[in-house]
Amino acid sequence: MKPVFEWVRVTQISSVAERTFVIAFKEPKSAAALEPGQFCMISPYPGSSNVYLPRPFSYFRVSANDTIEILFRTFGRATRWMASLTPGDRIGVFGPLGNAFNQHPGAERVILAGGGIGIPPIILLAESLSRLANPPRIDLIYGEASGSRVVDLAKVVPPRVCCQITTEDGKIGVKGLVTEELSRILDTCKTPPAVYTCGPRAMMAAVAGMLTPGKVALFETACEENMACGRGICQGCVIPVKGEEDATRYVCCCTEGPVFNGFEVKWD
Amino acid sequence: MKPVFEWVRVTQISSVAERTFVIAFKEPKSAAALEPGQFCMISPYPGSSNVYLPRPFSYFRVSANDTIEILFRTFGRATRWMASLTPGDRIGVFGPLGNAFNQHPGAERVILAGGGIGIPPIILLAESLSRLANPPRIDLIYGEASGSRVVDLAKVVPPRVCCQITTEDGKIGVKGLVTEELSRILDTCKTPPAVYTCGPRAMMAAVAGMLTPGKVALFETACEENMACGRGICQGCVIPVKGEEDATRYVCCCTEGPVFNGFEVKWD
Amino acid sequence: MGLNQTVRCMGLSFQNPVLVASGTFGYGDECYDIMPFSSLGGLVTKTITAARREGNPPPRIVETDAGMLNSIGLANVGLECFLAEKLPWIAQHAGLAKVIVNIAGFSVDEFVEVGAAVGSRPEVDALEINLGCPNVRAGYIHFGADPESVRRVISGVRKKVNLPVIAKLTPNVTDIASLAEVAIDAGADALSLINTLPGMKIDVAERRPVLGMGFGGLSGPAIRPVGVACVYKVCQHMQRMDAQVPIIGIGGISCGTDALEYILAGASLVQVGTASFVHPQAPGNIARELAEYCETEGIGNISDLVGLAHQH
Amino acid sequence: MGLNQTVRCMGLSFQNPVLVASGTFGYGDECYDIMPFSSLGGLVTKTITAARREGNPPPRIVETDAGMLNSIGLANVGLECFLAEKLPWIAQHAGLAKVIVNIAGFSVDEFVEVGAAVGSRPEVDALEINLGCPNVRAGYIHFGADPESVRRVISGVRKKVNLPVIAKLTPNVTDIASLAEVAIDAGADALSLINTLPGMKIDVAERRPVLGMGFGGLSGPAIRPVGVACVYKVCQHMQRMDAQVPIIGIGGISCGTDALEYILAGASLVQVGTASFVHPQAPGNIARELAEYCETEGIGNISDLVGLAHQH
Ligand SMILES: Cc1cc2nc3c(=O)[nH]c(=O)nc-3n(C[C@H](O)[C@H](O)[C@H](O)COP(=O)(O)OP(=O)(O)OC[C@H]3O[C@@H](n4cnc5c(N)ncnc54)[C@H](O)[C@@H]3O)c2cc1C
Ligand SMILES: Cc1cc2nc3c(=O)[nH]c(=O)nc-3n(C[C@H](O)[C@H](O)[C@H](O)COP(=O)(O)OP(=O)(O)OC[C@H]3O[C@@H](n4cnc5c(N)ncnc54)[C@H](O)[C@@H]3O)c2cc1C
Ligand SMILES: Cc1cc2nc3c(=O)[nH]c(=O)nc-3n(C[C@H](O)[C@H](O)[C@H](O)COP(=O)(O)O)c2cc1C
Ligand SMILES: Cc1cc2nc3c(=O)[nH]c(=O)nc-3n(C[C@H](O)[C@H](O)[C@H](O)COP(=O)(O)O)c2cc1C
Ligand code: FES
Ligand code: FES
Repeated sequence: MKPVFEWVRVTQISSVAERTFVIAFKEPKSAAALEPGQFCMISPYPGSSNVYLPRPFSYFRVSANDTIEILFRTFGRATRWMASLTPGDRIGVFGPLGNAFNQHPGAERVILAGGGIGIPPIILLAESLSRLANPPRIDLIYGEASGSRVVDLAKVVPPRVCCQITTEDGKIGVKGLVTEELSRILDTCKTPPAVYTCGPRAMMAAVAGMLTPGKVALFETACEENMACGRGICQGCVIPVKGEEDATRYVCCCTEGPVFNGFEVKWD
Repeated sequence: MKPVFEWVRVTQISSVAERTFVIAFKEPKSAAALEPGQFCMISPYPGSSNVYLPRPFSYFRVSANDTIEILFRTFGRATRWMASLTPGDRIGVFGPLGNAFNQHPGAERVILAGGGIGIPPIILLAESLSRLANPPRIDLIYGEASGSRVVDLAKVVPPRVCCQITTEDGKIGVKGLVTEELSRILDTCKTPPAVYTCGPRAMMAAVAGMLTPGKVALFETACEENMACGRGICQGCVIPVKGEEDATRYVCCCTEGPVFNGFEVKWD
Repeated sequence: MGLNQTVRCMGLSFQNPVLVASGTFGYGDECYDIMPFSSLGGLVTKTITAARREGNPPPRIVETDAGMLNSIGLANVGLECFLAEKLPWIAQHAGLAKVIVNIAGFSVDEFVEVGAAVGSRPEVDALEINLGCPNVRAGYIHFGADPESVRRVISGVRKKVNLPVIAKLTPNVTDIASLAEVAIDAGADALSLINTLPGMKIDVAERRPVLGMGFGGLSGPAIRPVGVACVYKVCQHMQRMDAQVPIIGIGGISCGTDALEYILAGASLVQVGTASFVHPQAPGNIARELAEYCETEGIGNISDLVGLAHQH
Repeated sequence: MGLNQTVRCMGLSFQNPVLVASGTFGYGDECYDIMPFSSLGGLVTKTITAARREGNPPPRIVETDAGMLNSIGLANVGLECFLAEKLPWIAQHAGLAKVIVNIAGFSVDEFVEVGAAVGSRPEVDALEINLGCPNVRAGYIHFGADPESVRRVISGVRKKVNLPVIAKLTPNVTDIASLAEVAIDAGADALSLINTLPGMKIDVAERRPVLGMGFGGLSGPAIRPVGVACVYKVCQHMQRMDAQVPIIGIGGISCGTDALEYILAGASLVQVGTASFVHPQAPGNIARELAEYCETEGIGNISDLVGLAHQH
C-alpha cells in the first residue's frame, strides 16, 4: 500500500508504565495493510504544539480492525507533546512506511528480543508469526532497565509464545540483560533459529556480537535514526552498513529499513 | 498592584458572536486590583501552541470576585489558538498592565464609544462609572460592521446606561457608524461631556476629528499597538503623540497607555 | 485550480509558481505517487556532483525551534547515474512541470563539467547552481561567499549551455545584494534565494554537537524572515541596477500566505523545501492556496503581485 | 541556588553566568520589582548613544515563527540623561550583579566619546560595544561588518577606558571568526555573540512590510542554532590563535538547557533577551536551572563545562 497522510483523532491514550503510554486512533486503510516492522510518522495538528517535524513510531497493535495503537515513551519535545494529548485531539499520521520483517525465515524456532521502547514492533511480529499456518516456536525476551518501566504485555502477547522479562534492577522477571537470556535460549536451539531484535543500539550491537551468520537462519534488526521525511527524499536517516571491501555505505533507515539484516549493519 | 505572571486554567470559553469569544479564568489578585482600561498579556503554556509572544487583551469583566473574563475576536495565530482552548487548559496571564481611564472627569454626562473588538474596556468602564457614588449620565455606543458580529451585551451593560448599537449593514440597531450616533448625542449635551473611546484606529481618529478640546471635559482613547513585553522594557509598542513644536514623540502604549488623551495622539 | 496560474519566467512557462526545492524532494521518484510533481510549476533535483557521494555520517538531521538542521553532505548518485537512470524517469513523469537540475562542484572546473553535461540534455529546462552548501567538509568558505568564485562558476557554466542558469545564493554573507549583482553580471538568468543558514545544535546530555558533522544548515519557518529580507533587499538593489532577473524565493514556505510574502517581496517563483517533510502534499496545497487567493482577490495572474510590497 | 555559581570572567566576578541582554530589559527600573536583576550575573543596558533618540516609527515589533522581529531604531534616553538619572538608579539596585553598559555611535568618534564618558563612571563594570544594529536608517552596512571599522571602534574605546571592553558582533557577515579576531587584536576583552539577524515580515493583506522601517532584527529560539554555531566557530578559531578571550553567548536562550548549549559550545556567560518578554522571570529561572543542573550532575562550577562540546 502506498503511504497516506491523514488527520485522525486520538480515540484513547493511557499511561502503561513509567513515562510510557499507549495511544490509539482509527485509520482503517493502514490498519488493513500494515506489516510488522513498519512505522508511521506522527505530527501535531497545525498550531497545536511547538513540535515541528513529524516523528517515527513503529506500529504496536491493530485492534478492532480499524484502530492502530502506538506504544511510546517520553524523551523530548515530541513525545512529551504526545503524552499531553487527550481523546478527540487531532494528529497527523503518515504511513505505512518502511520495509517489514521477513516472516518466512525458514526456521523451526524464532527468538524475538525487544529492549526498552524497542518492544512495539516485536509484539506485532509475535502476533503475526503466531497467526501463520504453521507457526514456529516463539521465544520472546523483553528487557527493561527497571521494573517501573515494564509494560504489562499479558494481554497482547499471543498464546503459546514463551515470554521472558529481564530487568536490570531485578524488580520484575529475571535480573539481568536481554543478551544473557538470549544466550541461554540460543543454547537450547538444536537447529539454527531466526533472531529478530529491536532496542537500544548498544543492545542490538551486543546481540549482533553473539551471533554468527551460519548459525542462525535469519538475523533481523529494526533500527532507529532521526527522520524528517520518512520516505527516502531527505537522505537524513542513514544507517551505516557494510559496503564493498568493508567500506561504509549509508542507506536510508526509512526506505531500506527500518528492518536490516543485522549482520550487514556496522554497529561500531 | 505590581503585575504578576500566573499560569491559570481556563474555566469557561464560549462563542458569543461571529469569530468572537469570551474566555474566563480565576486570578483573584488581579481581579481585586484591576481598573478599567488596563490589560493583561496572555500566552500559551510551553509547548501547547506555536504562538511565541504573549498578546495583550483588555479586561472585559470581573465575575464572582475572582474570575476574569476576556472578550476577544480571532484575527491571526494567537487569537485562533485562544479560540481552540477548552476548560482546564493552562494559559499564562501577566497583569494588570498599563494605565486606566480617568474615572473622575468632572462631567455630568459621559459618552462611551466602542467599535468592534474595542468594546471590552468600554464595558468595564461603564460598569465602574455606574458604581460611583454620584454616577454621571452614561451613553454607550457600540458599533460593529455587521449584525453577525454584535455581542449581546444585555447582561453586562449596567442599568441606567443608555446603550445604542450601530451596524454598517443595519441588521442590528441603527444602520450607520459609531461617529454618526456620537454626533447626535453630542448635540444633546448642554455641558461639556467626557468622551471615552476604544476601537479601530480609523474610528478613533474620526472621533478625535469631531471633538474640540474646550468643548469636552475629557477625551480618552484606549489605543492598540503590537506588544512584546507589556511593561516598558522593549520599546516596541510606541504610539506617536504630539511633542514640543508639533514634533512627533513616541511613547509606549503599554506603560504610558493604553489610555491616552485623545487630543495628544497623532492620528494621521 | 480552474484559473490560469501560468508564470512566464526565464523564457519558460511554469504552469504555477510553486516548485519543490533541491534536496527536499529527492529525484521525484521517491514521492511521485504521494505528491506528483507534474501538478507543480517545477521540480528542482537534489544537487548533482560529478562523482557519486556517500554523504556525511549520521545523525544528519535534527529538529530545532520551527525548523531543522541538516548535514546531508551532498549525498547523491553522481552525474553518470543521474543522467542514465534518474533524469529519464523525471522527464517521463514531469508532464507540464519544468525540470530544473541543481548542480555543484568542488572546483570551478567541476561545476562547468557537470553543468555542461546536464545542460546538453534535452530533458532539462534549466540549471540551478548551488553556490553555498555549508555542509561539506571542505570548510566553511563557500563558492557563494566569494565574488570572484561566483563570477567564475556562473560565467563558466553560462558559456557551456543554452539553458537558463539560476544562481542559488547563500544568505551567509555580509552583503547578498552585491553577490547577486556579480551573479547577474556573470550571466545568471535568475537568482534562487535562499539556501540554509549555518547552525548547530548541541546534545546537552552527551555534551557534543547532535549532528555527525557538527554544523548543519538551518531551514524551515524559523528562517522565513531572513529569506524574505534577502529577496526584498536583492529586488531593491536590482531596481537600481540596469540588469534585472527574476528571483525564486525559498525558505520556510509552509502555506500560501508564506509564498505570498516572498512574491510581494519580489519573487516570481517560489520553492518549497522542508514543508514537504511536515506534510507530503504541502507543495500542491500551497499552489492551490495561491490559486484560491488570486480567485478571491480578483487577481488575473499571480505575476501581478510580484514586488508589490516595494510600493510603500 | 545553594551552590557557588560564581564565574570569573574579564577580571570580574559574576555571581552566576546569566545576564540580561541589551534592549530587552530597559534600564532595569521598568522590571526590577518583577525580576530583580540583583539576583543575576549582570545587566546589560539598552544601547546608549550620544544624543537621545526617538527611534523608528511603529509598528516596531512583530512575531515570527519561534521568534520576533524588532526595529526599535536604538531609541534611548541619550548619554546625558543616562548618566544623570538611569545609571545611579541601576548602581543602587545592582547588588552583586555586574553593570554592563551597551554603547553605540554613528561614527567612530561617537563610539569613543560615549565609551569614554560611560567608562569613566565608577558604577560601570564593563562596556559592551554594539557593532551591529541592523535597524538604523543609516543603511545596512554595519560597523560590525567591516574589519577596519571594528578595529577602529574597539581600539578607540579601549584606549580611553580602564574597564573590560566587550565587542558585540553581528552574525550578518561572511566570516564571523575573522571579525572576532580583529576585535581581539584591537583590544576586546570579551566577545558577545550574537546580535539579531536581518529579517522581514510582509503583511499580505496590506501588501507591505509589517514593520514601519521594513527590515527588523530577528531574535528568539528561531536563531539559537545560528548563535550556537557562531560561538562554536569563534571558539574553534580562537583555539588556533594565540589570544583567547571569553565569549558571551546570546540568541534564543529560553531555558537552562538552551544556556548549556552555548556554554558547551564555548561561552563563559550567557545573555537572555527575548525570553524575558515571554516570561518575565525567565532570566532568574534560567540561572536556577543551571544551578540545579550543576548540583544534579555533580559539577563544581559551571565554568568546568565551557567548551566541552569541542572535545568530540
Ligand atoms: C523506525 C522508528 C520507529 C520507532 N518506534 C518507536 C516506538 O514505537 N515507540 C517509541 O516510543 N519510540 C519509537 N521510536 C523513537 C521515537 O521516534 C523517538 O523517541 C522520538 O522521535 C523522540 O522525539 P522527542 O522529540 O520526544 O525526543 P528528542 O528531543 O528527539 O530527543 C530527546 C533526547 O532523548 C533521546 N532519545 C530520543 N528517542 C530515544 C529513544 N527511542 N531511545 C533512547 N533515547 C532517545 C535523544 O537522543 C535525545 O537525547 C522509533 C524511531 C524510529 C526511527
Ligand atoms: C492594550 C490592548 C488591548 C487589547 N484588547 C483586546 C481585547 O480585549 N480583545 C481583542 O480581541 N483584542 C484585543 N487587542 C488586540 C489583540 O491583542 C490582537 O487582536 C491580537 O494580538 C491578534 O493576534 P493574532 O496573532 O491573532 O493576530 P496577528 O497575526 O497578530 O494579526 C493578524 C491580522 O489581523 C490584524 N489584526 C490583529 N488584531 C487586530 C485587531 N484587534 N483589529 C483589527 N485587526 C487586527 C493584523 O493587523 C493582521 O493583519 C488588544 C490590543 C492591545 C494593544
Ligand atoms: C534535507 C535538506 C537537503 C537539502 N539539500 C540541498 C541540496 O542538495 N542542494 C541545494 O541547493 N539545497 C539543498 N537544501 C536547501 C533547500 O533547497 C532550501 O534552500 C532550504 O531548505 C530552505 O528552504 P525551506 O526552508 O523551505 O526548506 C536542502 C535542504 C534540506 C532541508
Ligand atoms: C526588542 C529588542 C531590542 C534590542 N535592542 C538592542 C540594543 O539596543 N542593543 C543591542 O546590542 N542589542 C539589542 N537587541 C539584541 C539582543 O540584545 C540580543 O542580542 C538578541 O535579541 C538575541 O538574543 P535573544 O534571542 O535572546 O533575544 C535587542 C533585541 C530585541 C528583541
Ligand atoms: S527520513 Fe528522509 S530519507 Fe529517511
Ligand atoms: S510592549 Fe514592550 S515597551 Fe510596550
